Amino acid sequence: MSIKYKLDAFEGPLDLLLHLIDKNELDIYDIPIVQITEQYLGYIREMPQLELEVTTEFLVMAATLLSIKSKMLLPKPPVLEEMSDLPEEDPRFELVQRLLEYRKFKDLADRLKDRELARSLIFSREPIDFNQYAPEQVEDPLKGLSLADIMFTFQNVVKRTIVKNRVAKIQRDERSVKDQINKLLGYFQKEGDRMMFSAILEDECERENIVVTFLAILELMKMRRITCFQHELFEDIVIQYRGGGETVDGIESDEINY
Amino acid sequence: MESNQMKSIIEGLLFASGDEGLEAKQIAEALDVERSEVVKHLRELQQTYMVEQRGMQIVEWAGSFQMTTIPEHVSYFQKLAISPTRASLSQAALETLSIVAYRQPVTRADIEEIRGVNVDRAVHTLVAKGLIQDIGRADLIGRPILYGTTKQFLDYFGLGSIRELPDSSDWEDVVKLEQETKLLFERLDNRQLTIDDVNEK
Amino acid sequence: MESNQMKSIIEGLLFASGDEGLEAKQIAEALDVERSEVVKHLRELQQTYMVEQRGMQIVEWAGSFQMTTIPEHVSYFQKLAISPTRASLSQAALETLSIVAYRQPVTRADIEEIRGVNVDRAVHTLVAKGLIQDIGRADLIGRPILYGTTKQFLDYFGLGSIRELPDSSDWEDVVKLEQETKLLFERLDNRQLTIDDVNEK
Repeated sequence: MSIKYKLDAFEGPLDLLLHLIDKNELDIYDIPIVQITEQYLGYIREMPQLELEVTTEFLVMAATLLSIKSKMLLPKPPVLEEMSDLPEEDPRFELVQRLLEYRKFKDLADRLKDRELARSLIFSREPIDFNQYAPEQVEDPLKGLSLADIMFTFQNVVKRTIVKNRVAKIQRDERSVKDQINKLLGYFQKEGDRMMFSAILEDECERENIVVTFLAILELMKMRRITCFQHELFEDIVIQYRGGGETVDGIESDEINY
Repeated sequence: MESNQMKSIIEGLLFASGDEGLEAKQIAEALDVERSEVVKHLRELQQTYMVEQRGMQIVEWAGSFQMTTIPEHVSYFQKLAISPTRASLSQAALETLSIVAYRQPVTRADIEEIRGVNVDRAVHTLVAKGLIQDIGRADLIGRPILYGTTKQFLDYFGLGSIRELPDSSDWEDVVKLEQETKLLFERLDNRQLTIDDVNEK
Repeated sequence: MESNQMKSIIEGLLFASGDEGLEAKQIAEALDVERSEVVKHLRELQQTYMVEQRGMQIVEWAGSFQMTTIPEHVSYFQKLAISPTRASLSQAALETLSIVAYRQPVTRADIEEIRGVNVDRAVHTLVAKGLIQDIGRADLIGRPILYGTTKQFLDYFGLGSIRELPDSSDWEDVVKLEQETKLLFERLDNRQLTIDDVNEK
């Protein structure tokens, strides 16, 4: 059995840890962290290239385990009395809480699975067509709906689909925010201290450019180079230049260089 | 098999088989008993339903046995049909309708791909309500039905043609824009963190 | 109206409504009687069906009464190919769903914290299947969506109300859960009519 297959069988790092605890018949309240970390890392090391996100989730837990392990190695204060539960200072405390919580929901998920099975054995029948009994004046099935409802419903459905199919697509920036800031500062020098947002966008119909322009304005606001006003929601934004020269050099330039 | 148990199973089969009904032979095969025995039980069930004034009846029609409603209950079905608690269009139907409106002509499979769930029922409802209709066949394997909206749909919204629907491509763009903006803002967020760090020092 | 007659009509209405089911309130309106009277008759019918070993049963799911098949008969339905098949939920979906069910209202981040993995896909699947839904926004940065279970969730697992969830009786936060659920149901208004039952008790 390949390791990939093995990891696919787990719902995540917590699931893998619970599996290791069960397999080794360990006490969840007193996990031998050295042993468990070793076994856990064994799985991770042989992990083939899974999806980046999945890999990250398993690696974050590996880091957590290693950090706990190193804390466990620090000298401990003398134990005053026997304690059954882990004291909060124990480096394992938080992890154990998470494991217990996750295990609880895993059990509940099993219960739901049983119910799902039981329910799947029962079914009913298609209802009769009640419309045939509706009086002569058949109420229009579209009553109460507007075109906007149709449109928004479609929008939501499409949105769901797009989110489902979304692959992280990041286009190469055609223009950097820094360039745009400099361009805007140039405008103020030439056209005066006050400009409308819509006027700036007149030749910026590309979606990417609109967003870059907007980011540039936000950066300029943060640098206190401009102030923005808007009388009402969706009204045009008035941009007031506050002075300070035509270029942005010096300390800020690194932060806006994107 | 005990007689009572067999009657109970036959009753359940009739209930679940819906409008198509079942032939005595089919039931006999499922129960692995003689057809004559099944017929005997069916007759007894018919009798019991009548004598005990059950809410359904068992009818024999074209060789099939069916469990159906009772004509005397029609006035109550009418009340349910106009009951305000009966939503005229379910969410599933509304979503399906919107997809047909904007993407027509579409096949059932197209709709399922967008909604991610089986849409047989919703399509059936919309056809029954006269909001969408069969407008041809797709040039694909199996020649699936293509659906489009009906005149009733246009009339209700006072549209001359489907081209008068609010432009959906605008909306799809808005959705895409939202997502891209989000990505950019995520980048901006990261930048802001470093700026704050710098300022603090 | 005579009691026997009323029972017969209720039986007929349940049969006719099939898997849509009917709320006691809807039946009461159709019959023009008190809701409590309908509930009384429904309970008696449930009892009779059991005692007389009928081929169907009357269940109460998500506040609606439904006439359904009996689980013991499933093998006969399979032989006749009249039992619908449905895909079962993945482990990821079930874990996510159990967190939403017991902790609602919850954000995506809450679920991720417990499961320790990204839950985008599981949440999307559950929303698409109509088992969970957006029930508001959390008062947090970014105003994240709060999720709760739907009426369809109760139907999918054959639950009368959220209180019938497995283990919920010895659930530590059961009181809190009930209060939140009640609030949730009030917000969802018509869609979750089990609130009637809650109020009644």
